[in-house]
Amino acid sequence: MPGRSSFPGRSHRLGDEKVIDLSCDLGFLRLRNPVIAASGTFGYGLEMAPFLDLNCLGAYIVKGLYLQPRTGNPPPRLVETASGLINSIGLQGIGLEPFIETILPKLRKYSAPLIINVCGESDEEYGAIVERLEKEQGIAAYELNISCPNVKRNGLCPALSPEATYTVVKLAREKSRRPIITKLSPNVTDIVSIALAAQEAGSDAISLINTILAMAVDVETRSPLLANLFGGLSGPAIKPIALRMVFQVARVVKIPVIGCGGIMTGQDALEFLLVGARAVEVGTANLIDPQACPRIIKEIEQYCLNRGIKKIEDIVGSIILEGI
Amino acid sequence: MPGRSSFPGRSHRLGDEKVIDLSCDLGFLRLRNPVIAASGTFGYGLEMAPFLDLNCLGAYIVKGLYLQPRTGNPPPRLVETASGLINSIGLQGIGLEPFIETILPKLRKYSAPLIINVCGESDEEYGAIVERLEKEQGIAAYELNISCPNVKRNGLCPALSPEATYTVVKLAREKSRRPIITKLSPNVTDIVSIALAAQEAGSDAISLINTILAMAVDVETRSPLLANLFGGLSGPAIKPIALRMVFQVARVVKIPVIGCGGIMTGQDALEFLLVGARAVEVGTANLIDPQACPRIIKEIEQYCLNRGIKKIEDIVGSIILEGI
Amino acid sequence: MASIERQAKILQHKSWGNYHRLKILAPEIAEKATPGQFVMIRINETFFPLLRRPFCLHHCHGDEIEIFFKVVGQGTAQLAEKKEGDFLDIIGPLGRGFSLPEKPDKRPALLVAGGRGIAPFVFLAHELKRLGQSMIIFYGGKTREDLPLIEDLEKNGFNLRLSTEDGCLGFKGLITELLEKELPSLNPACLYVCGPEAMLVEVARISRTWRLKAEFSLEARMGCGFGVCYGCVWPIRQGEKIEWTRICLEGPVFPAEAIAWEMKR
Amino acid sequence: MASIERQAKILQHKSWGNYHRLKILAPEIAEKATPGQFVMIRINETFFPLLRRPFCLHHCHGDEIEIFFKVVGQGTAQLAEKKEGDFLDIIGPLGRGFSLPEKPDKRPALLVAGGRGIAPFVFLAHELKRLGQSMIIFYGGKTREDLPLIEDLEKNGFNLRLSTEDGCLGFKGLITELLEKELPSLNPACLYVCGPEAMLVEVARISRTWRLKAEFSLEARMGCGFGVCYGCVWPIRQGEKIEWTRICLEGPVFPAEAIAWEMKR
Ligand SMILES: Cc1cc2nc3c(=O)[nH]c(=O)nc-3n(C[C@H](O)[C@H](O)[C@H](O)COP(=O)(O)OP(=O)(O)OC[C@H]3O[C@@H](n4cnc5c(N)ncnc54)[C@H](O)[C@@H]3O)c2cc1C
Ligand SMILES: Cc1cc2nc3c(=O)[nH]c(=O)nc-3n(C[C@H](O)[C@H](O)[C@H](O)COP(=O)(O)OP(=O)(O)OC[C@H]3O[C@@H](n4cnc5c(N)ncnc54)[C@H](O)[C@@H]3O)c2cc1C
Ligand SMILES: Cc1cc2nc3c(=O)[nH]c(=O)nc-3n(C[C@H](O)[C@H](O)[C@H](O)COP(=O)(O)O)c2cc1C
Ligand SMILES: Cc1cc2nc3c(=O)[nH]c(=O)nc-3n(C[C@H](O)[C@H](O)[C@H](O)COP(=O)(O)O)c2cc1C
Ligand code: FES
Ligand code: FES
Repeated sequence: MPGRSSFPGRSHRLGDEKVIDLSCDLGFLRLRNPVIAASGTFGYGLEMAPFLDLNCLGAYIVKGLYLQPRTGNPPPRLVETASGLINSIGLQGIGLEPFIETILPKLRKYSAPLIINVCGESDEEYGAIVERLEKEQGIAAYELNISCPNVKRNGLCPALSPEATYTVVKLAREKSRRPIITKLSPNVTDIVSIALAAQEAGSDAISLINTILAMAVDVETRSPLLANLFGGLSGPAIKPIALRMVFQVARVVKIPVIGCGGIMTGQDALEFLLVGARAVEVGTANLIDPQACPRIIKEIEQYCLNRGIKKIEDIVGSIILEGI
Repeated sequence: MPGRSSFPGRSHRLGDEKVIDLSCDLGFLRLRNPVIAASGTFGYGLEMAPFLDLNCLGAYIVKGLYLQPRTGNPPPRLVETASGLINSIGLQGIGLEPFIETILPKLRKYSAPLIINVCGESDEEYGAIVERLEKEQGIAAYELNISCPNVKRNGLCPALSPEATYTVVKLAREKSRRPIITKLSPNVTDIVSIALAAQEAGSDAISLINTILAMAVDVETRSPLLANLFGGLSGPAIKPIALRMVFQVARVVKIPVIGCGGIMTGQDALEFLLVGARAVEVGTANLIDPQACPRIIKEIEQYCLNRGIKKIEDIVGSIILEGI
Repeated sequence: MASIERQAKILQHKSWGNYHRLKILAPEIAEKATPGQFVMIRINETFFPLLRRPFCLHHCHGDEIEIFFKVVGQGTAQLAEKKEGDFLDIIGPLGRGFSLPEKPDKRPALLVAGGRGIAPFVFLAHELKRLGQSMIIFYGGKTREDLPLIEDLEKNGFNLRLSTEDGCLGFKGLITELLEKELPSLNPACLYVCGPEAMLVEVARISRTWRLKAEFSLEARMGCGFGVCYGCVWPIRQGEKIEWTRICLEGPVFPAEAIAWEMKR
Repeated sequence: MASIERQAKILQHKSWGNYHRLKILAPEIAEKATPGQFVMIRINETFFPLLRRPFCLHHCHGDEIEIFFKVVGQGTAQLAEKKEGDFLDIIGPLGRGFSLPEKPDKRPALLVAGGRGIAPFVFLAHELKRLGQSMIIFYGGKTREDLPLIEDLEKNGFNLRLSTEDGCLGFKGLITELLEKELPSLNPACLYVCGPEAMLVEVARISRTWRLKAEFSLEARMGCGFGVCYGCVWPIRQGEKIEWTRICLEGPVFPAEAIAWEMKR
């Protein structure tokens, strides 16, 4: 198609006149497109630079960050399952200050919005990290990882109850002038109640889902396949569960919802947009194809082109529920 | 191997002397082997008779049964996902009396233990069904399906709270002299608390997991792929989640646990036994291969043969957790 | 009673663009099959796709069965990659097929096929021929490419009426339009119909109008194909009542008037 | 800096039982690769398996790379089915390879391979040869079948020491036993080692005892191969500290003394 830019940027020329607007409004932040690289599958961003232009992304989220350096779990940390991946990385990371000193300056060179995935061993730690980061430039938003099933708290992460979620989000909210995204865990009975608690506490957006608590066993050795016993399931296997939860949450909350879970293609991303997500996070797909995000952006664009859809925002929540 | 019976029955001759004991003790019931056909994937049993000898099974569980006939959900009722299947059958069924009149007499001809999957639109219905069935011969146990995500209760099935679980199990318990298996839903924050509630209410065993609430969307039509919007995810995709939950429950409850979720092979079944299940239920696999159950029995047997394991019960809960 | 053939060998693979025909060695299935019945084929041993796929018996002779299919998704795409000498795991024959005349009727039977709906009719046509029943095959598609079996059918001496929507071959328009146009002069014994849902709806109207006996071959997503999952239901009149009926077990062929179209979404 | 070759064509597929060697057209990777580096290969476009699989660069010349692998599971089994003319999606070269002598050492380098651990050594051996560095290849396996590359290596004039556990070829016993037996007379410049973990542990002991410089090529389950998932860690000494270190980025080759064996379970 002559005249059409192949760069997956904000808007695209169709033929001579038509233009596709892929930009997506999170209220607090306008993304050039709805594709965000998910935390923990994109390193600190820099590792991906050899493979793609970071600036083509809607945004990118770095590895979960604690105040202190963390050693993470012993290996084996990964196991493949049917259409899925279980990880128990245990949030290994360099800690806040080394991140600010050695990584952040390099990331400032990119124009794509940087989102920091904030972790905490205690409720207060979330506030402390946010407070410290407020002094730093070049951060677009925080994503509160209140839902990490890898950490050995026997599943007692804040994301499992509305009260704990409220507390943590509130603590971070009080320290932050920047937008806050709260990332929910799927390991709950009532995802909507958790989302409402985050909204109530002042979260600017909700992202979901994080991984699903899972395990795998080796019948040869009769041992667990992860040294940490449990890990988090991600990948295509969980997409139908993620999609259901995003649908449930997006119908009820007033703040924007970012969908995540098993997105491998533009079509998968569109499914999340259809059920009400304003943007999506792409996780496991980055591991398999470091150029998954730009490919997905292109595929979304192609879908719009084929159907004469001019604005990606026209897709958001446009699922047809007649007769249901 | 000469002299070895190929019939997957109670025990198997190895060479001349060794015998593998596949039988499995549920306390209230001794199964000839640990493989049970799961409810909803085996019809009323009779439909499977052309394909396999029902008597080779550890047991079989018929389709969920309500007091009244049920029309079920409109189609489409099925959608395939990555390594998974979402169904929203909606528990279509002929109802209790027609079952007793037309099906049960035919099932009495088989020696394999028959388990009735009991459903209820109200708590009391579980009791009512059990009470009526007590008058009938040829039933080995009841499995209380308190966890059906298909029925349009907005997820408010008893299986979602320990209190409701306790109530339902107790009601059924009071009406029954036969063993009761309570089948749990995975759509909860704390599966262990639900299992303990069932145990407390007098359940003789726990089975888990039922399907995981899920949805799928067609980006071509922009509509849900299931007429019922939501359905239950089953198949290999959910195995790592099921395995984790069975492990969690089996460590805590005193009553036997029956594992279920994504079992396609003998190896899958063995994984569930290793983490503490005394028996397993095979669901979706029956749809793909109506001879899945006998094949799985054989594969379990072969595993034991290869390793000189004489009793399948030696496998149960034998996962090695050293260093974890 | 269905059989499972675990190692059914592909003897021939013929293709016309998106359409494919496999000739398969499956003696147990071939022996028992009647026209309108179907088989469930395991595409491969992975979970991609997870479920078997249903296909009509396109033809049956001796130890061999044939299927005829169009590539529409991942399962059929993979099946289209299979080569002569490859093996398939097949369950069949399944379901209830078309009802055959007890003795030949002088009036012709009309076989109405839309696109890949031709699949069950080669088997049926040969069987009707064997029974001495005359017939005319109405065979329509969007364009020439959707009618790959014309030559074959002609070679076998079948009487064809063709239509394409773009008019590049035969009548220009829908096959149902051609059917309605020709009906007055044909005085048929009955209709056998297989094709997309919109076509079935239209033929249902026509058969009501003309008070013709018609049998439809239905399709639905199938979880099992042998009646245990209740995934494949259509709304079927059973006496006074309309019930969600498993088409894998009670069908896939139903009399036109049994289908409760008002319940379809 | 790694490249992604989306359509790398398989030029040759040679197999010896469970062992396979693919020659692949991948000019961008071939240009940049050094011995000990690896590639990540997408087995197919399904999710079965989901992740790519890592393989050492077995050889590199001109526009071509080679991999040498053993079938151990579903991914390698599928790779073994690939035919000449098929295409693969490959990322590489990845990681840090072996350190090469700046100028030839008179003493020989010893390349110690267990089974499929021979994989990186053909590339390395050619490179050492080019640099004028003499070497001896210690190549051991359970039995004859595990040493399929002997003829090839001999044809290329490499100096081999062979062992099999069953004694059907070469020294009877483990390759580490043969190494320790011959060490006194060899006075090597250094060891390059690749093989199963138990073998590495043993060579680590030997290299400590004899105060030899040794480099190990490590393996781990890899989620990505390019440093973003932190799935592939080994316990590596970094100064005073031991850190879980990504072997895909900082390795897969490490000096023997850097590996903190006491942390391995
Ligand atoms: C009894 C029966 C007999 C059939 N006989 C034939 C035949 O002889 N030749 C032939 O080409 N096809 C036949 N079909 C349809 C065939 O089974 C589907 O085309 C096939 O299952 C699609 O699989 P897929 O993986 O390629 O497509 P998928 O990727 O599963 O789906 C691709 C598209 O096809 C639609 N689709 C898939 N399966 C069905 C279905 N069962 N019914 C209606 N739409 C579906 C989906 O909604 C989707 O839009 C028959 C179906 C039934 C139920
Ligand atoms: C840097 C690197 C280079 C490698 N180079 C080669 C090579 O040149 N030739 C070669 O044959 N193999 C090589 N391997 C190992 C190879 O990647 C695995 O054998 C392969 O990924 C197995 O895939 P699969 O799907 O066949 O097995 P799976 O079904 O995934 O697993 C089968 C068995 O192999 C084990 N296994 C799988 N992957 C690994 C791994 N990465 N490390 C250790 N054990 C594993 C599993 O635990 C399991 O017991 C290399 C691995 C790494 C990390
Ligand atoms: C290896 C790995 C590491 C992850 N680390 C984090 C993390 O640090 N913080 C976080 O919020 N989520 C983390 N996740 C979860 C992902 O961001 C994402 O929510 C999840 O994997 C589901 O999406 P996917 O199916 O697209 O991968 C991690 C996932 C994987 C696979
Ligand atoms: C088509 C279908 C129908 C089902 N119907 C029932 C049911 O009636 N009662 C019930 O307790 N579980 C029902 N289930 C759940 C299964 O028994 C099983 O718990 C679940 O599918 C997970 O196991 P699997 O992955 O082996 O299929 C149904 C599952 C499927 C796929
Ligand atoms: S396809 Fe399972 S009942 Fe018809
Ligand atoms: S494999 Fe992902 S970081 Fe090494």
